Formats: sequence, structure tokens, C-alpha cells
Amino acid sequence: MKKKIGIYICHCGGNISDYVDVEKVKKAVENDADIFLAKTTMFACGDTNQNEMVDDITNMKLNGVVVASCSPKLHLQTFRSVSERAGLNKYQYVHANIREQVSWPHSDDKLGATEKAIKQVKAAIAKARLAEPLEPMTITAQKAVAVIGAGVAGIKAALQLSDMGTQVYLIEREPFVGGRTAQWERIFTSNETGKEIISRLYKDILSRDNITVFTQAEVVDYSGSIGDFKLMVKVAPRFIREHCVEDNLQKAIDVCPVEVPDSFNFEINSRKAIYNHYPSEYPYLPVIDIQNCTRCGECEKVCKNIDFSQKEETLNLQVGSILMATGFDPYTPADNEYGYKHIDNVITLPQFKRLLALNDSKLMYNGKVIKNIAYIYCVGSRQVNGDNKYCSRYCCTSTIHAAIHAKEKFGNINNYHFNRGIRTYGKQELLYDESSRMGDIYLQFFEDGEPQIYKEGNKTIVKVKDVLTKYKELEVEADLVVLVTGMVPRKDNAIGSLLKLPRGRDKFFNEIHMKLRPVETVIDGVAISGACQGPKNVTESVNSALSAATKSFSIVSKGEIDLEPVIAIIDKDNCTWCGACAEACPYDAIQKTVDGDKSYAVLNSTVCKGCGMCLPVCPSDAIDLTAYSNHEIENMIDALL
Amino acid sequence: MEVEKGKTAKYLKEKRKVPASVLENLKEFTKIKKTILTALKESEMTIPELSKKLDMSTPDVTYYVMTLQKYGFIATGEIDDMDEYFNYKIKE
Amino acid sequence: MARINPEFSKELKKYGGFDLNACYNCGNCTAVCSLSTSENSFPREMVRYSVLGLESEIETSLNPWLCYYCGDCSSTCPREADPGELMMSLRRWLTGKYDWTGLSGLIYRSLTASIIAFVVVAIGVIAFAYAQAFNLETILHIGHYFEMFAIGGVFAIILLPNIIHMWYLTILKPKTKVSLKTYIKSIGDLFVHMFTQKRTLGCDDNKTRWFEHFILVIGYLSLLFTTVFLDWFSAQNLFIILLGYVESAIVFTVTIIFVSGRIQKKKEVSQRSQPSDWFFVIGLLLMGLTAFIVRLFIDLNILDNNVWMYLFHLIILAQWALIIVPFGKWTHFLYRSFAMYFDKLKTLEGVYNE
Amino acid sequence: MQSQIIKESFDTLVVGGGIAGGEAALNLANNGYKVLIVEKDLSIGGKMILLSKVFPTLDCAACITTPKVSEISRHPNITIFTKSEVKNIDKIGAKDFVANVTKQPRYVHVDDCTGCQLCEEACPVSVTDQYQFDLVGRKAAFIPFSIASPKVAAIDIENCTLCGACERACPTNCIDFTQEEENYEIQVKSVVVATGFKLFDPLMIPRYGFGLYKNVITSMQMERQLAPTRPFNTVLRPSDGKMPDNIAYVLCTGSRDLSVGNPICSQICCMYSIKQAQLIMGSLPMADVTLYYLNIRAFGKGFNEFYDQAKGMGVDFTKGKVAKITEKENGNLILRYEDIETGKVSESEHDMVILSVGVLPNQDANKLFSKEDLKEDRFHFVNQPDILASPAKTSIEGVFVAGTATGPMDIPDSILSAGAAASETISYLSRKK
Amino acid sequence: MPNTAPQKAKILVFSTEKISDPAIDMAGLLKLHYPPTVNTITLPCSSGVKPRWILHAFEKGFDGVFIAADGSDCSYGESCTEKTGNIVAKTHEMMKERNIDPARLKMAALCSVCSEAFVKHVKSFNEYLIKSSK
Repeated sequence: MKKKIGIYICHCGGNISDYVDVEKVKKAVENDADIFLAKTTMFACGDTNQNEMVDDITNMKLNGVVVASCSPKLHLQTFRSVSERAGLNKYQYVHANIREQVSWPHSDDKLGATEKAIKQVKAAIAKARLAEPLEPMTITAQKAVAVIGAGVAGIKAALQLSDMGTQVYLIEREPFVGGRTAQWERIFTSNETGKEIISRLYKDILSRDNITVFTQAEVVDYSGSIGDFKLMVKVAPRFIREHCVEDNLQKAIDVCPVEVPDSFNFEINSRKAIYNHYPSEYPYLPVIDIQNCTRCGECEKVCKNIDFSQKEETLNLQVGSILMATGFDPYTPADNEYGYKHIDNVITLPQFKRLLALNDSKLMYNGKVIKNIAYIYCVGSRQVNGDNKYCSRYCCTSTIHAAIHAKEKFGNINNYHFNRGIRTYGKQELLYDESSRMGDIYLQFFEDGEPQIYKEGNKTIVKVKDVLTKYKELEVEADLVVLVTGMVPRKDNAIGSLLKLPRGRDKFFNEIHMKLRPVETVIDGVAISGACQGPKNVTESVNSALSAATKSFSIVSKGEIDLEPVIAIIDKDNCTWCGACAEACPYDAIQKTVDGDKSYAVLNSTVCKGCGMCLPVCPSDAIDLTAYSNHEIENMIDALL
Repeated sequence: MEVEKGKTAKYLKEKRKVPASVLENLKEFTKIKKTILTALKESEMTIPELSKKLDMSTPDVTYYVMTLQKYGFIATGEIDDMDEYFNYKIKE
Repeated sequence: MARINPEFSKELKKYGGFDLNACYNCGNCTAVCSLSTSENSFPREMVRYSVLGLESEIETSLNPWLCYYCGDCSSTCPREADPGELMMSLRRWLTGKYDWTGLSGLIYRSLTASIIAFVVVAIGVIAFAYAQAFNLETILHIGHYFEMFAIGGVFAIILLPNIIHMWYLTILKPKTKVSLKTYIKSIGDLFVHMFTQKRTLGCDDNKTRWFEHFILVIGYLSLLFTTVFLDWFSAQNLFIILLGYVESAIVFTVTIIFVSGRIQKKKEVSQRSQPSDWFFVIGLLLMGLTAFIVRLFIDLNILDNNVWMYLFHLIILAQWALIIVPFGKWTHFLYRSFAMYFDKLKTLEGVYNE
Repeated sequence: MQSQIIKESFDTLVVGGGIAGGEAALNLANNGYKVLIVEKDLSIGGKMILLSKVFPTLDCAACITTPKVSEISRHPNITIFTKSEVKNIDKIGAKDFVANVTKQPRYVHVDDCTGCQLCEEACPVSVTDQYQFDLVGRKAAFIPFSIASPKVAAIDIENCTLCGACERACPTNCIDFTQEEENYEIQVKSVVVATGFKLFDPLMIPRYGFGLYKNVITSMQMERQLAPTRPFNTVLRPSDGKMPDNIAYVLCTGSRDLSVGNPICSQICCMYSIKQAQLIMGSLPMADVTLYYLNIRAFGKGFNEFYDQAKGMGVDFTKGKVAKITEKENGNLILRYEDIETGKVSESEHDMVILSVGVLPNQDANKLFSKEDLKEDRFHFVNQPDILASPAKTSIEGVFVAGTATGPMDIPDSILSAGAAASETISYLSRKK
Repeated sequence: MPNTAPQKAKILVFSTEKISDPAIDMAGLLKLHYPPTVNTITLPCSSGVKPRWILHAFEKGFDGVFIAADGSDCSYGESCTEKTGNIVAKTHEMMKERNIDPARLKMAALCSVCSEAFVKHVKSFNEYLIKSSK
């Protein structure tokens, strides 16, 4: 089709015309090939001119438009929509920047500025000549979201998505929901217990009909991309039938002869092979730990609902987006790090928290009443020699909160905090203040002066050269030493590897941009939330979960997704498959395809973002970018001379 | 009431009195601007030098020199030998 | 190596009501204090030792006596831990520590004990007067002798041993080597500080307080001298009589200013008055006032008919001499002066430069 | 002449057009809801748009804010009122709110202004520039700052001499002194409170000499000095234009300090001070920078590494709170503090001191509702009754809170909390349907 | 305009839509001057510049090519700088083969407000190109 291009050159009320001879620019281009119309205007962006443009485009059936005015950052969208109003495809509109990049920086050289303006307009014309109408690619989106992990973040995200009206699959690897939150007792600031929060939220889940919860479920395979992910989920059996009488189940638990360390209590006590962690835990049904079950059959004798014939199931889910809420692991101290596993009364913070929950009237550990507790901070965080350079954020507050809790619950406790500078940021500072006033003693060290823990007879001594007391060596006889362990990424990262989610320096999942796109990942359609992204407290996890829910929802909400049409185009005839483009692509958008004896690269256009990184690496120059083809760029270069 | 475009200040002037302090401020600024620019026309100067010459406190000179620089009357020149104070000059 | 003792701060709280545990060791108090120097920095050091319960560090330190309680540290403390009041409490605690009888500590810690002591002394005086059949002349006579002996006795039996104990704790125990020459050379400081409180002038905005205090000390000491050695109540010399009037008037006027200050709690220093502080200022006030009235009654020739007035004065006097001077706040007059003296010794011997 | 009340309705009213309000609005608008942002300043973007660079990534604040801000201002579902104030909000029935909003005249027709700055050039008046925190002057006809949104002129009527020079200079005739205050009655279904925070005023601590000593400045003034559109073209002392070579930061100015009534930690000062220290070392390679701190609160993602990096660059960290600042004749400043590590009172001389001022509540939020009770916490931040499970909820149903209106927060946390507020609003609105 | 204006080199700049082009815009906004023979083509990302475009520019008569790269701010990922660097290195090789001075291709990372840096870069590049062409 013959090109009919219209050109509008803006005076910008003198901003341009004071330095650029606008009329001269018009004269220089109006007789070029394909130019159908050339005008100057006082304000191109003004309503009058916009309406005039719409008339011109419709009446003269222009199929290419150039406006030479200010920066495209200001008005590219304006004129694109002018084009659309006139029925012209917006990608056939080209913008020339003759204010910010011509008249203003060259206000000292009017001649030079005019010449440059002519070149810029000619380059824009060159581009407009070749500009094809483009349509955004539309793909249908499954109106369902998979939420991986049913801790507080996952549950909140699921509820939010359900409210917004989409189907949610909440997939939990453990037999029970609640994640780490359920393991904590009182939580700062409201002092609600983790169990209460989880129960409250889970009851909400039960009242929704668009949330399906899977426990003991793991995503084992995935394919597809944004809008249409296909997940294969394996669900392990509970070996207990639903709708059974609770009485019998408790009996079944009681008679089970197996004792295994209870991971819910961080192994400070044991549980049976048929168990739940606490009576009101969701789902209400206990589970049989088949790895540790000896099949002695005792439970079957007292309870009819035990069913060893249950089999593993495999489900195939189709979702439009995936929301990760897989949480964290507490750091496990190295062998003999501060006497861990070598000195009998050295435990970790999570263990201590469970100890507080499990003891009633007296705080006991190893059969001894505890009075003096030493807390060693930053164990596994802010490491000098180890890999974990980061601060785990929650531990200072959590420890102080637990220390106050211990004092209030058991009385007559002395707390000694061996810290590296307390980081109770924000309102959490009040807790630090409160504990100080309650008589907790804070001793500080820097990374080069770690406290020493050793046995003196049957006494455990902690000593440190205290920064706050002119490095005087001080010691405490501790009945219990609590290692304040931080957060580390989940040891089992199968799902992360499966989705190829990138990880940051701290090995937690990485967002695209901390501030611009804080819950999105470079894998389109996969959002991250909660502590799988980095250490967070409950409030912060929930905030990120809700943000992530909105992002996930906006992908699936309309049932279809518009993608920018500017993408790479692979000329398969020229391609000899060397893999360089696939390697260069940050989005994994290029795959190898074998067609008979020929291999070549194929682009997944829904994943491509149009950055062009694959272009220069292709040895046979088989890749072009829409709207930035060799032809277009080289013509522009020619025009600029 | 229809007021001619581009001449609306007069309209508001009738409705609203301009406080004396505002006019005073304008006078003050115009005066200081003139003194500083006149001084700099003779030669480039640093702020302490200007302050001495004009018998004005250094914080005030700093403020006005920086302001006049922002308005495009003054440009920054070279820094002195001690790497402490910049010279300021009239912008061509 | 020192073992932390969290019980100490609980013990210390009996000597004053404040929140030393709130301290988060920012050092603002030390830096804001105009008496604190890079050689000898306080009060945070003392707060820290108190929180940690490092008793031996505190009992060998002179720092609590070096503070004149302007209150800047407390009013600017970001955690309202009240370091100024801590210093005050440490002075009380140290007074108890120096006192071999242990009564000082008891009186500071327990209001009941203090009241019992005051009541016992009062009953004793009345009983004595009863035994003398309320004969004014005998009572006056014995009263005068009592004053002299009380001063001498209290000084010899209580205060001198306590000062020696203080010297042992702060000089001998930390193994400070002080030559005899230094002792002699610095003795002047002892008296300068005892009578002038020169150091207070180092505090910001404190000129008035220093002046009031200075007048009070001078007034009190000269009144003591006038009554005891010039026997004011029996004096015929007009100059002595007038001198006594002026002195007692000074004492009760200045103390009235102090008392009203404590009631209004305007200044930081007077925000947390303890019973011992009240006993001290009220004692001083009543001493000055009753002495004034007693002499007035003598001059008006109405004391014979108002023996109770002198008895009241005597009760105050006895309580002052037997309780407040040996065990109460009066001792700060001595300990502070000696602390300045010992501090000078330490400075001259270069202890702080290490 | 009493102007009439203009009635409009939206799904959500966002009070405050800072980064939190903007983000919340954007999330809502992207999901199809009609949003009105009411901003009391001339530009949206809040405090963030005025910053130099942001920690711990050191990307320029403008690079992050401008795309966001232009996305917000261009969004078809978002209406923005600048220089406007929400006077009062009332709940009508169980579902709706009615807000009275006043729009102050800007004396410029926003749609016609091209941001050419000719009026600014023409204006003869000069007053202190609040957007440069009073370090330089600005005109009475002015564009707030180079990346303001909308980037159009405004007339500071309080300081205008009504000489008409701007009008004569304006090529589009967009200046209009006949503009008057406009009153709106806005009907909405939900409200997001994103009123942000206020900075601590260091005049409250006279012993730091702020206001008296010219070389004692606030961190926000330093932020401007380091920004790309900085007032001095480089970092200079305001007292005499000297290039500083020994700069001190006083952390916890107005935070963690009961003596000024603010016991909480402001959460951002440690990090922005460390950031500024790094930037100073970049632009003045010979300069020494010392941070006087109590505890360094480098708790967020990448923060501690950023702190370690500053130590590695040679920034000096001295533990101890500065108690007093005094000025020497040459404008240098003496800082008195206790060096906690040695336990000794110390004094040090610096040629410039930056007070790292803390975060205080913007109590405007508490005046929004007259009949309903928008509860506040004991520090007058907006209270979060279900802080653990629904941090964006407030004491009024249908009213949500985003960003620093609930307490100190850094930018990533503000953005996440804004996302949460938008999320809660969406589910509230869809449940109401 | 006096005719003594120094000779100006023709420089082609590849900028990026989101990061470096705004910086070049801002140079104009701040009225910072640089030679008007500097012309810009904007791309999504600097790591998508093809060596053949650069060679084409030299062939047609440009004196220099300047890539205003995104640096680590690039929204397409942190590998941008490295990849752009690779392109430059590769093109340098190709330029050597064609007997073109490799110094006529320059690259620098610019943030979106690095306008001063941009002007400094193109000015010194311009000077270099003028000097080397003499």
C-alpha cells in the first residue's frame, strides 16, 4: 500500500521555534517521498491541533503520522491515542523529539539546531515509512491461581484472591496448614497467638467455595506460561478416612507405640507416628506418618477409620498465575557453633519459643528449672565468615518478646541479651524499652568479639567483652543459652528450581525490582510473597501476600492478557540453532525445535518482552525486533546524516 | 465577569491587596541582586570575597548567589587553590 | 572478669525511685554533663555499673560525689532513665557503705526506721526534761553541753571512722599510690570545696543555686559556732546576739526557698525528693527558726513561761545531731569535700591518665 | 461570589498522593476501579520524588518515581486533584462515604501549560524554595521542581505582587488570576488513607543549634544537595559555600527519644544516612564522613550488606549519641559525645553536620472523619486493629490505610503496604457488590 | 553565529527508552549544551544494538557511535551492562578488521538523570573524534 504520511511540527510557543527555524524544517521535508501533508502548529498537544489531526487522518486517509515536538515521554501516548481516535493503528505513529533533544540543548547554535531538527524529522519519516500496523497479542488466561504454601502469607493471599472472585488452589506440602506462624505462640504486637491467627483465617477459608486446599501436596511438574500454567500435583494419603469420630482417633494416637522427634516443636520433644500438633489444628484430621509407622496395627484396633489402603493421587491443575508463599527455614547452627549440640543447655530461638509454649507453671529444660537465660544474637545472620551476610530482621524483636513472655509467664527469670546492636526498628523499639525496664540486661559485642560459652563443672558460663562497658569482660552463669537463629531460605527448594525462580545474593527468591515491582519475578505470571522472598515478620508477610494477590489477580481477572506486540521475530530459514539467543534471553523465551533434520529456534511470544538481547548475539543475523528491524534502523541512520 | 485573557492580574489586584511585606521583599531582592551582579561584573569572586566586598554575611551571600545561579544570572567558575571555595561569575 | 548481678539494681532502687534499667547506653548524659571530662566521664559509667551490679566498681569510685546534680542529664535522657537521680541514690548508697554502724543505710532505705529514730530521740529529750522537772536553766545548761559533746562524739565515733573507710575504699583498695607530699599539698582543696562548693559553678546556669547553697553553708556553720562556742543563748554581748539572729534568719530563709522549690518541683534536681532530703531541709529550717525564736523569747523574757519552745528546739537539735548529722544527708557535706580532695589526689597521681 | 459545589463520584478516594497513595491508586485503577487522589501539594510523588537516590540499590529516586508518577497521572481510571484538601468525610449508610474536598486555585490552567518556564523567568519575585528545603530561592510563578507531576506552573499568591509579568510572558495564556477555590462533594464507596508522615523538627532540640548554626542541616536538605536537580550544583556548606571535607551525621535526631516525646525508632534514618554517606564519598572523594549512632538498624533486604559496604568505603561509625553542638568562628562545629567504646567524653570538629531527623505522624489523617472514629495509636499514627492478619484495615469499615500513615516505613515496605491496602479495598468492594 | 565555531564530529547515540533517553532529555531541560551533530536513536534496551547497525553508521559517514547503556538499572535484568559490553567488544574486533579506529565506538552506562554525565561523555568524545580525524 502506498504510504501517505502526515507531519506536524510544533512551535511549542517559542520553546522550539525560538531556536529551530520551524518553517525551514517543514520546507526541508514537505517534498520528500510519501509526504502527503506537512504543517507547523503552535501547540501540537493542544486540543485544537489534536482535533485537526483526527480530521486530517480520517479525511486524507493517512497511514503514517509524525509529530515533531517535545520528548516522547511526555506526549507519545497522547498522539498515539489521537491516531487511534482517527482509526489509525497507534504503531504507525512516530514521534520526533525536537525540544528536549534539539531546541533546548542547542539553544546556543540555532543553525545547528535547525539542521539537527531536520535530520530528526527525516529519521522519524524513515521509520514511519516502514511502520506496520501492529496488534497487541492477546492470550486467554485461566481464571484460577495456584498459591504454593499455606502459611499466613499463603492463606491471606488465597482469601484475597477468593474475595476478588477467582478460583484458588492452596497447595501445602505439610499435612497441616499454618506454616511457621502456627508454631509461634504470642506474636508482637497484638499478642494474639499464631494458632489463633491461623484458626481465624482458616475458618474463613472453609466458608469460601472457590478455594480448594490440598495438604501433603507437592507440585512435581509444570509447563506452560503466563495465563496458562499446567501444574502436576501429587497428594499423599493421610491413611485416615474423613468424617470419623474424634474420640476414637485420640485413642488411636494414644495407643501408637512409635515415638519420633517432633519437628513442630523443633525436636525438643516427640510425637507418635499418628499425630496432630495440637487439638484444633487444621485440617481437623490427624495423619499417619507412614515413614515412621511400624504397621503394628494397634491404631486400627481402636479406630475404624484408619485406612492403610489410601493411595497417592496425582492432580493436574490449570492456572493463570502462580503465587509463591513457601516461607523460610530457621537457621540451624553448625555443629558446636556456640556449643550447639555439645553443651546440653544450648538451644535455638524456635526451640525456646516452643519450650515456652509447652511448659506451664515452671520453665524446665532437661529436668532443671531455668532462672538465668542468656540469648546470643545474630546466630546465622550477619555472618563474618559464613554466607549469610544479611540481617534476619525479625529476630531481635522476636527474642525480646519471648524473653518478656518468659518473665511474665514464669516469674523470677533473669534475661541476658548478648547482642550485636539491637534492631527493634519502628514501634518495636517499645518492646526493647519495656524489657529494659523489666530488668533485662543487654550486653553488646561486635563481629570480632563473639561471646564465649563454656562449661565450668556443671555450670554453663557465657562471657563477653562488653562494648557498653569499655570492653570489660563480663560473665553470666546461664541455666539456658538461647541461640537467636535467623531465617534462611527453605532447604527443600524443589518448587523454586522447577519454576526456575531466580534467587538473590541472600539465596531467597528475588523480585524484579524492590520498589517498582516488589512481588513479581522475571518469570511472568509467578509472584512471590512472605518470607520466601527474604526475612519478614507476620505483618510484613501479610502485606506482601496481599500485594502479590492483587498482582496475580490482575493477570487472570479479565480472562485474557494483552501483550506488547514489540517482540523478537526469528527467521527460521536463516537459523542454524547455535543456542546463543536462548542463552542471551533473560526470560527463557527461546526454545530449540527440531523439524526433521533441521533444528532452529522458536520464540514463545507470550514470554518475550522485546528487549532485543537476542539480536546481536545471533551469528547469522536471523533475529529482528518488531519496529526495530535492520531496515528501519539503517534507514534512520541514513536519514540522520 | 468576563476578564480578558492575559490581563487577569489586574482583576485580582482590584479584589485583593498585595501585602506590604511582599513588595518589600521584592525590593530587597532586586537590590541584593543588583549589588551582587555589579560586584561580579568587575571580577569573579568566591563567596567569602563577595561577603567582604559587599559587607553582607556569608550565609546570606551563599543563599543569594545560589539563587541567582538557579535563575541563570551566575555561573560557577573554578575552585580556589585550596579546593575550598568556588569562584562565581556572570553568566554570558 | 566480673560476674553480673541483676539483684543489685533492685537493691539500689530502695535508695531512690527511678528507672536505671531503662538506660540504653547512648552516652547522652555523660556528654551533656558539663562536669564530665575526657579523663573522668560520668554518669553513664555509673549507670552501667549499677545495671550490671558491679558493686566493687561503684564503692571504689568517687564519681557519684563529683556530680552536683544540675539535672541536665535527666532532663535530656532519651529514655527517661534519670541518671541524675541515680547519682543521688548512689551517694545515699555510698553513705550507707562508708558508715560502719550500718544505720545510714537503714535510715535511707526505710522511712519507718527514720521515723522511729526521730520519735525515740524526741521522747528521750522529753524524758530528760521531765527528769529535770522542766527546769529551764538546767535544761539550757545541759543542752549546751550536749551540743558540744554530740559534735565531738559524733565526729570521733562515727564520722572519722567513716571518712577513713571512704579513704580505704577509694584510695587504698584500688591501690592508688599517693605520696605524703601530695596529701599535704592538696589539703587546701578539701577546705575550699567544703566551704565553697566551687565545683557547682562548673554546672551551666547554676550561679543562683550555688550562691544560695554557699550562704546556707556559711550561715549554718557560723550559727553552729555562735551557739556552741559563743553560747548564743546565754550571751550578753550585743554583737553576738545580733550575729546569731542574722545567722539563724539566713538558715531558715534559705531553707524556706529550698523547701518551696521542692514542693513546686520546678527544677530537675528537686523532682524526686526522698524522705531523707525532706528531713534534711526541714531539720535545717526548724533549727534556724527555733533558734531564732528561742533567742527572741529570751530577749522578750518570755522563755521562762514557754519552756516548751526551748524543748522543741532541743528536740530538733538532738535529732539533727544524733540522726541527720551522723547518718543522714548532712554527711554529704563531708563526703563530697573529701571526695574532691581524694579526686585531686588521684588526678595529681595521674590515675585518670592511664 | 460563592462558587457552587461540584458533585462527583468514584469507587475509592485516596487521601494523599505520595508513593503509597499513588501505588494503591494504581493497583485499584488497574483492576478497573475509578479512583480519586487528593493531594494537598502541587505535585504528586510525595517525599520520595524529592530524594536523591534510594537505598540499598542506589538507583536514583527519580528513575523509580517518575515512571510510576506518569503512569498514575495518565491512567484513565485515576483522577488527581492537586493543591486540594479533604475537609471532611462522612459515612452515609452502610456503604457510601461523602467527602468534602476543596481545591485551591493554582492560577494556571493545567491543561494549557506546557511547562516552558517562561513565566518563571519573567517573575521578579524571589522567595525561599520549599522544595529545596529553603537552601535557595524560587519565583512566585514557578514550576515546583523539574520532575513534578503535573509539570505545570503555579502562582504562589501569598508572595505574588500581581505585576502581571508572568501573564505577559506566557505563550499559551494559561495563567489566570480569576481562578477561585472550588468545592467538591465526592461520593465514594471506600477510602484509602495515605497521608504519609512528617519530619521531626530539630528546633525542638536547641542544643543541636539547628537554625542558629547554618552548617547544621537536616538530612532532607542534604538529600536535595545530593539530588540531580540540586540547589548548589555540588555539596556545599550553606554558611559560606565552602566544599566540606569532614561531615558528621547525628543519628536518632528526634527518634528513640522520650525527652522530645518520640520513643519509637524511625526505621529509615540509619539507612538513608548510610546512603548519603556513600553518595558524599562518591561526589567528594576527599571528604571524611562520620556517623554518630546508637544502633545501626540495617534490617531489610540488602541493608546489612549496604552497611558493610559503607564501612568498607571508609565511612566512620562512632557509637555514641551527640549531646551538644557548638559553633566555632569559622563555621566549623564541635560535637560533644561519649565515645561508648572507650567510655570517654569526646569532642570532635566537623565542617558540616547533618541531623538525621526522624519520622513523626501526619496528624491530618486524624481530622478526616468527624462522625466516625478513625482510631489512632498512642503516637497518633493511624491504628491497625488487626495488625497481624489485616494490617491495612482501620477502625472504620471501608477505610483502609497505606504507607507511613501507620508508622515509620521505608519505600519497599510502603509500596507493599499500599499493595495490601489496594487489595483489601478490592475485596471489600467486590464483597459489597 | 560566528563562523569560527569548532568543527563538530557526527556522533550517533543509541539510547534506551526508559533509562538513558530521559537523561538526554534532561540535559536539554537543564539547557546543558553539546554539539548538535549528536543524534539519537532510541531502543528498548542497549543490549539489543546490532554490530551491523554500528558498522553501517560508520560506513555511511558517522564519525563516532556512542551507546548510552542502561547499566544495572535496566528493567530487563542486570546482565544488560555485561551484554552491552560484549557487543562493544565484538564490534571493536569487527572495526579493527575494517581498519576503523575502535575508539570511535564508545559506551557508558547512564542513569535516567545522568544528564551531566551524558554531556561530559559526548563532549569529550567529540573532542577526541575531532582530534583523531585531523
